[in-house]
Amino acid sequence: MEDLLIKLALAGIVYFGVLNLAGLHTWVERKQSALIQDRIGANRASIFGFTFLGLFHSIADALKMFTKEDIVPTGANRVLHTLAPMFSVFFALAAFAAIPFGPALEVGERTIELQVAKIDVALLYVFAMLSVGVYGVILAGFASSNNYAILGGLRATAQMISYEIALGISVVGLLMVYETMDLGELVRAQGQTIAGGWIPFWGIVAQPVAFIIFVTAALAETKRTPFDLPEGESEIIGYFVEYSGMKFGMFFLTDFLETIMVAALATTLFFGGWQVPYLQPEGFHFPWGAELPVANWLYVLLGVMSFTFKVLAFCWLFMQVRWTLPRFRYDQLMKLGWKGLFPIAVINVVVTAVLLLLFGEGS
Amino acid sequence: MTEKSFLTTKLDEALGWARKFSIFQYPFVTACCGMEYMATACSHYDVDRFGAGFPRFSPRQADVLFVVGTISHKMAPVLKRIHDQMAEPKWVIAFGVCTCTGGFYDNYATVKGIDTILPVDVYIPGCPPRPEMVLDGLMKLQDKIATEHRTGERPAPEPRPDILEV
Amino acid sequence: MTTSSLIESVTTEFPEAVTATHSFRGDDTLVLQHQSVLDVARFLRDDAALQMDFLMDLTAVDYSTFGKGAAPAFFASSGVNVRSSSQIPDEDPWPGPPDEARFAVVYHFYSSTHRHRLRLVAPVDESVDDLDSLTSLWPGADWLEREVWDMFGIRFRGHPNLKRILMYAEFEGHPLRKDYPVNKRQPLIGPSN
Amino acid sequence: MPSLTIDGREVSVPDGTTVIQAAEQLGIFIPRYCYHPALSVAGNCRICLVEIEKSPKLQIACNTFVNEGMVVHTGSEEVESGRRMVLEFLLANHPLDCPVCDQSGECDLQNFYMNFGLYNPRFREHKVKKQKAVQVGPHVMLDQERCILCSRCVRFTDEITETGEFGIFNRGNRAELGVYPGTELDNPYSGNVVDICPVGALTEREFRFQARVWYLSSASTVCNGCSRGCNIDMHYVLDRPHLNQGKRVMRVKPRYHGDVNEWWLCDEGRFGFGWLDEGRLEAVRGPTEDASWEHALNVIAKLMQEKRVGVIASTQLTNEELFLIREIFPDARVTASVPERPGSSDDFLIKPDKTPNTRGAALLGLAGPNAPDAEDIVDEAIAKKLDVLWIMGHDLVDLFGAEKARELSESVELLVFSGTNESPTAELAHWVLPTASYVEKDGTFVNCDGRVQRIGQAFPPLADSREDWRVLLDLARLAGPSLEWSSPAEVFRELSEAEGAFANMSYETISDQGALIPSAKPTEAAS
Amino acid sequence: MAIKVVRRPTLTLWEKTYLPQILRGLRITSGHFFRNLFLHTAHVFGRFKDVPASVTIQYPEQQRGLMSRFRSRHRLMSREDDTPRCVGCMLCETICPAKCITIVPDEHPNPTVEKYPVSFDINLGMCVYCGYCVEVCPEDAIRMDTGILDVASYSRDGMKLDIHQLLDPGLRKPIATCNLDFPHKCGVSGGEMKGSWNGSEGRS
Amino acid sequence: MDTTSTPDHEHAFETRDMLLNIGPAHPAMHGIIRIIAELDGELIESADVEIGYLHRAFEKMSENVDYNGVIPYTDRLNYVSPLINNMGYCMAVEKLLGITVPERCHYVRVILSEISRITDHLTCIGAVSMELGAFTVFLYMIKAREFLWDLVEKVTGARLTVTYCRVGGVKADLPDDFRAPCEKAFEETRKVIKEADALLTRNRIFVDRMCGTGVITKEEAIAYGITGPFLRSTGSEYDVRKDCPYAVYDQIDFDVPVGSKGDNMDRYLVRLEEMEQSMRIVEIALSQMPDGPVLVNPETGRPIPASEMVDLGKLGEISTISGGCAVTAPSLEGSGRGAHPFIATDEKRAFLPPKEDTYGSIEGLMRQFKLVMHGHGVRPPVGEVYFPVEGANGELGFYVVSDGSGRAYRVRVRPPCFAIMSVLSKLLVGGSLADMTPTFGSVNMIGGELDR
Repeated sequence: MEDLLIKLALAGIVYFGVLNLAGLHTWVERKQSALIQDRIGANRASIFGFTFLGLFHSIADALKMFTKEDIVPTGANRVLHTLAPMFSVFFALAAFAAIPFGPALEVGERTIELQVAKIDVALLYVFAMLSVGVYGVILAGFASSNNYAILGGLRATAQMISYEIALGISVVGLLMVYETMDLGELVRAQGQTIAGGWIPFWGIVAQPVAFIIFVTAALAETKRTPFDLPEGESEIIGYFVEYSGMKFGMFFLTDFLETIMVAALATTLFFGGWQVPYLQPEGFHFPWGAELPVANWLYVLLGVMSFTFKVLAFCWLFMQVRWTLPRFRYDQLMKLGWKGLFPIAVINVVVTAVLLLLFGEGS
Repeated sequence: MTEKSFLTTKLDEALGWARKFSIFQYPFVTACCGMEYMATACSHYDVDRFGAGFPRFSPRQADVLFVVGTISHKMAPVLKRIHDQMAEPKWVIAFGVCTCTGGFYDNYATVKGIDTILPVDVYIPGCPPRPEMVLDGLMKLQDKIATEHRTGERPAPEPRPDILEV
Repeated sequence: MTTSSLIESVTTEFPEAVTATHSFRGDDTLVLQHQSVLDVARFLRDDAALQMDFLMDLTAVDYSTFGKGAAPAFFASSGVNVRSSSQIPDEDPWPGPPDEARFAVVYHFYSSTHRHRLRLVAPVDESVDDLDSLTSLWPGADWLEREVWDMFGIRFRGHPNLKRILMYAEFEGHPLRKDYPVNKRQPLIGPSN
Repeated sequence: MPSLTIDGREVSVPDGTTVIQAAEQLGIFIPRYCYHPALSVAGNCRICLVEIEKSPKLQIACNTFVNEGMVVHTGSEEVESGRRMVLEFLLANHPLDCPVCDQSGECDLQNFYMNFGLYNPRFREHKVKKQKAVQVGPHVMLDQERCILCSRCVRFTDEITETGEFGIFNRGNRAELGVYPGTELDNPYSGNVVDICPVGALTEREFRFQARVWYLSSASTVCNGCSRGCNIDMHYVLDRPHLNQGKRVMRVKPRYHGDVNEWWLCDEGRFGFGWLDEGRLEAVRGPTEDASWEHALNVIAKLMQEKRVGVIASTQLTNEELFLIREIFPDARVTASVPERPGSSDDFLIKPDKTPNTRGAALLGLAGPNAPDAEDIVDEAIAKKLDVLWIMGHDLVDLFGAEKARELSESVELLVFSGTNESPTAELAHWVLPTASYVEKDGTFVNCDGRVQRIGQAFPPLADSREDWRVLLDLARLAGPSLEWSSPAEVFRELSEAEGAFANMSYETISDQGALIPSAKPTEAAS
Repeated sequence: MAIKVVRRPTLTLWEKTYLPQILRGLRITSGHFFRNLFLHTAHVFGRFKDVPASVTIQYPEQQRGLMSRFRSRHRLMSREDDTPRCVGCMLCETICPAKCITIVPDEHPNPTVEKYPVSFDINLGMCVYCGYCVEVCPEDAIRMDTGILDVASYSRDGMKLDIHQLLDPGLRKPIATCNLDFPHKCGVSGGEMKGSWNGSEGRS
Repeated sequence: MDTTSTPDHEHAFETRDMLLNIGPAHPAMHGIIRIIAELDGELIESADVEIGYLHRAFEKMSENVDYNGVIPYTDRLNYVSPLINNMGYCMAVEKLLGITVPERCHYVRVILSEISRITDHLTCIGAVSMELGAFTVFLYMIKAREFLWDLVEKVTGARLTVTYCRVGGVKADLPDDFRAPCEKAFEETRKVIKEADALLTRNRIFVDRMCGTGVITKEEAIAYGITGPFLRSTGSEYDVRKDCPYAVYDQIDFDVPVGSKGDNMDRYLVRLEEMEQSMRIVEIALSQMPDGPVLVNPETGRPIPASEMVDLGKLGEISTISGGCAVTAPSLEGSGRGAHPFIATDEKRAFLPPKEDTYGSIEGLMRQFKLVMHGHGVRPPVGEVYFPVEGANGELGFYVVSDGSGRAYRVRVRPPCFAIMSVLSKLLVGGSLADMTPTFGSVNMIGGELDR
């Protein structure tokens, strides 16, 4: 019973955080693009005279979309049309369950893992959720009975499937290095340091090439610029062309959720998750020998903050990329996926394997 | 005023507030006015400040139809169809004199003001209107949206020419 | 190539096709019988001395009300002729519109090698159906001829796709004809798809 | 017959011709202010300077008689500079009035200035102030500042109307035009001084500030005010309804016709066009609310075939329409002979017969001794010998008294009134058909001299009114074997074949000069 | 003749990996980002106020200066006694390509003025701001220098300006009674005359 | 958004080409053309281009207004570079009239039309990059355009629809303080161009999308009558400014950038370079143009408020005001008597008098009226002329026929993008759907000019 309550509480915290983050994300995106483009960005919505740098615009957006007329076009498959956005959001949210966002918290006797669902093969679970998410897009494209939507759906399908492979292979090396598929373990494993304690042994250090592949493929997974072909506005408007109101809002939300998801994954896999450099459960162990003991609650707090910060930083980076680059063309995208990322990822795995064989602990 | 109606009124007002500051526009750009539309949307005037920064190129997702530029007889059916495709609640802004009244293109090819085929909420005259005029029109639209929710009804339709059959 | 020789070389080649020439304000112009437009155009393009590789423009003029514009009321009573703004004469005055034909199809050619321009004028009537299309020589003539058809109702023989281009298919009449009132609107058509 | 050369072209003219007239024969226009072909030569404006070879100085063309072998240049540099000087003087004291002057747009000062004016003025002195906006008569306003003292108007009142109201007073730059004290420019031809004034000194009271002249469109037609049939230009504006309270016709100007009215027009004809836009019938009225042309014509056509019909046509109708009436109502009692009280007349232009086409009606047998009298027809109708009576434009109340008119409307089965304007008779009629006025339709009139003249359509009929000929043709189509005609021109062709008087005439041969009916003896010479 | 053949970029192998350009692009955009972020923050604390953080003009709180030649909404000039300078010469109505000006002139009792506009309406819904009316006015009666830019309206009629509004650019709404002491017939000013006349309005 | 042909579920297993109806309201179509494309997957198998959605009857309207009345309509032909249209039309009518304008006027026209050309290319490249997803570049470009528009506004009194040239001159002289803001605006523009260059030119995503797409050969381009940057990208060097120089282009030293392959990349690069050349032209023109009026000039006289001048003129007190210079409405700055000889032709029957003359002399007043009244105005002799200028998209020709009345009998525009558009369907076929955007973008279709 208590376990269930704790789980519920954890789930509450995670989803509250994630959804808010997604909401905030729309604001951040607007403001960030505004800063990049020498603009001001939304700043006029006010409640009782307060504008909070335009934060309320996101609330207005959400409120409005909830009350917007919902149109199902004639000729569309009503059930699938309604199901598609829910699919998208559901699986995007489900994936968050496996992400550990902080070190284990010790409350009295209990040790609470800061992770909604502790799954042994969490990585597989997350990837599975991400892959299933594509069905939302496909269904949306198919159910809309609109040529543009179909094109968008087709592009999304091909793109996601192609990049999933690179994505999957890119983390194989990581698994080989850390020898676990449990994300919690993976993060903990990244707590080690190398080079005499100077460098934390994060995924980025262990697998730099994999990181680049992962980020690229993950960006493609999330359909963000420069990989926003399924919704390439100036070409085909997007798979959600026939969606209005909150259904469209859900796709909108999914977009941001997936971005956060990918940021969280990248953090977890390559940037040590909630790890803070030189911070061990007992306290800081600086490479120059200094030590600073830290209480467990502070350790957990620092961990959660570190995780959040890293996720936000990735989100920022993704958006910065979005506002910098032009879009790929379909065949270039495929070429990049199959002829670029995929072989490199494979080679990376092989090289990792060889290196591990030569220098690994097991050898 | 009963408790309930007070609540619904408040809710309605909140909704009005939300709609006022979340304007997804469908820019139906055809002509010269598009240049000033760009200027309005870009850094110097930044229409995003008003919450109208997202141009949605699907009418389903748009709240406000910006009709920017001359509408010809050849184009009119397309415009009408897009207006029909938009989801409620929706508003229409006539941007530039060609859309307001037909402007000085009084000839066989042009429609004499889009209000002959659609209901128009705000007219922004000018050829093309300066971005300031556009922002002013946008604020007038925001006022209208808020008023609509405060008073509970859309302001009475403004007098306009008979709608032509399309 | 100088003006006179440019005109001359065409006139000597097609003595019976060319009905008049002038170069008002320096624009070399040949008035042709419309049957020979294709031949002359081919000659212009292929002749080594001319090499008119550009068909810059192709349009038409409806001369049916030329010089017949209603005199404003005040001239009728004052009886005073007002001089044109400019009396600056040209060595080669404009001979006036083609006499009988209602329309004149006007071609502008340019040679990028020799940098000279030439205008061909082919007077035609509504009923003419043996004015050859230039699409076989310049693919760019396709749209231009379609536009002339759309605006004036002049047909081009051998055009692959002579249909309206600027107006919609349901439009009746040809708006640039002088007898089409400028603001005569036709009923709006419904969505076509 | 001396022959001379003007601008390199040779011409032979009778003795006593002036250079300006000779040039006119060649189509060479020499500028003039004071010269007017109908008036004596004054030679005081000096704008008509021409260069005559072997003559030391420039000469005025209006007062130089031609000599054998004269060589005249009208456009040389010297001539232009001479004219430039003249203009400079004329403009020295001219007020800056173009914005408020009705003449701008048809002002010869502007026209000649633009052709060879001094663009950069040298004269920079104060201008002499004189009286502005003086009302010199019921129809004419005078602005003394704008006057260039050409004395055309003075000569007009002296020589044409011989009333002599105008005079030039004072001397030098104080000289000014005015009417003699105690007199008023109120002769029946006073409007003509406005026409002949080359600048904006004399303007029409009625037209004043109603519209700028460059908005006006012009249509040539024939005055319907009396049987003289003066040629006129109807000036109208259609596209600016905010002007002149929405009236279309702005003013009437005489059109030169050497044999009818020359350059002149009486005030009655000039200012009597108000009815064209005021008090017009605009819609068909009938016993039911939703009366329409179709309905009305059907009713009339039906009764026409079955019942005894009387038609009181009007001499305001064109020959074509009268002819159609005759053809369509072969068995009916038809007349255009309506006793009208004769109006004023004089020996210049004004005729006592105030309708334009009495002569035409007579030629077609609808008026004159052979035609029945309108009063008889009315009496027959009251006596129930007629079931249907169609009144075309006449006001029976005015002609026969209200009592009789009322009696008539009660006794006939169907009383149709067709006409342009509201009248007491229209109130009594069962069906009221709005018809077009004479400027809204095409056709011909025959004036008192037997001259067939075309009126020509200036603009389309007002509101729902229709041209009479169209109504008659529609009716014919409904009532019986269809007439194949569809326009006045076709009707006239038929008419010319049917009626000997009009033989060999067509709209082309009539053109703008009219055509004399061969049989018509010139009853009196046109003045 | 000077011909300059443009140099097409040939990408190096390193550039073909996308990365350098992505980094370079990120440098530029991040440059803008951080610069503006810094300046915005600094502005909050009142520093570097003279360096703008964005090019945005925050209309309506901030007004961008109009160039002196800029053609904005019209106004009618008035004489010392508040009557319009316009004498109804109708040159502006004549030259107006959009036909948005309608003037009804009438006789003025003062013979030195002679003529004045009974009504002077500008339909902003038609006006194309070409400035021809100002250029041709021989009386300096009409100008386009009010700087008024809030001309948007909820109706077609709202875009029509009558003589009162034109004389007093501050006046936004038509006033009910006439308080000008020149012989001004309030009855016919405004949009009354327009379109009421049969037959003139072409049906579209 | 407008779509056709719903997929037919019953025959879902047959392979069919998808008919995609792109436009007329489609974000990449700039609103006003429609491409009916047959798709095989992502490849375009056939494309049918339909235009005419912005047909506004320019040519018909031109026959119904007087010669100067056409100028506002020309503004709206190529609404991205209106000053070039103004210039082309006015020079065509001047040719018909047989008049010339002062040299300074030519320089002013050249300066402004080159500024217009820059704004046009900025918009074009901006739009292309936006459609390729590089939204930021677009915003930077429009930002730079805004600085240039400030210049335009400073000179002409309007940002976009300038109505600046007149038959026989220009509306107003350059303001005295033009040079400094011009330099400032160019500095900003160069900065933006540099940034855009850095963001795009060597970016492989961009290069891959631009290179080898929308290829056209020189011969083909010429056969289609294509001119301007589009033709120059194929290696042809035809530029009206060089080959048939007008105004003062023959006195200005500038380069004509040409490409080699005739693909989208070349067009992009040519436009980029042309902006630089245009700035160079403006700078040269500014330095070598003849001086304008001296402000403190005894000729121009003491300033008198315009209204006072009118009132005194009306009272006939000419001696009080003659020789004064009118303080006119601000929108008329730079067109006074002092500036007039520099910006307007000598021919008095073609150009409005300076305001001082209108207010202060009956001669000027009459000239003003004569030029405005219907049926008077500018009245060229009967005849026909064709006059080409180098528009932003290519040869912009005006063919004007006059019947000697106050209105043109026929005005024909040779719209440069008409020719380019006629080849578009050819360029699209065989490419992928995504290539449509850069190809179409590099055409720089301007609806007002295409459909007129």
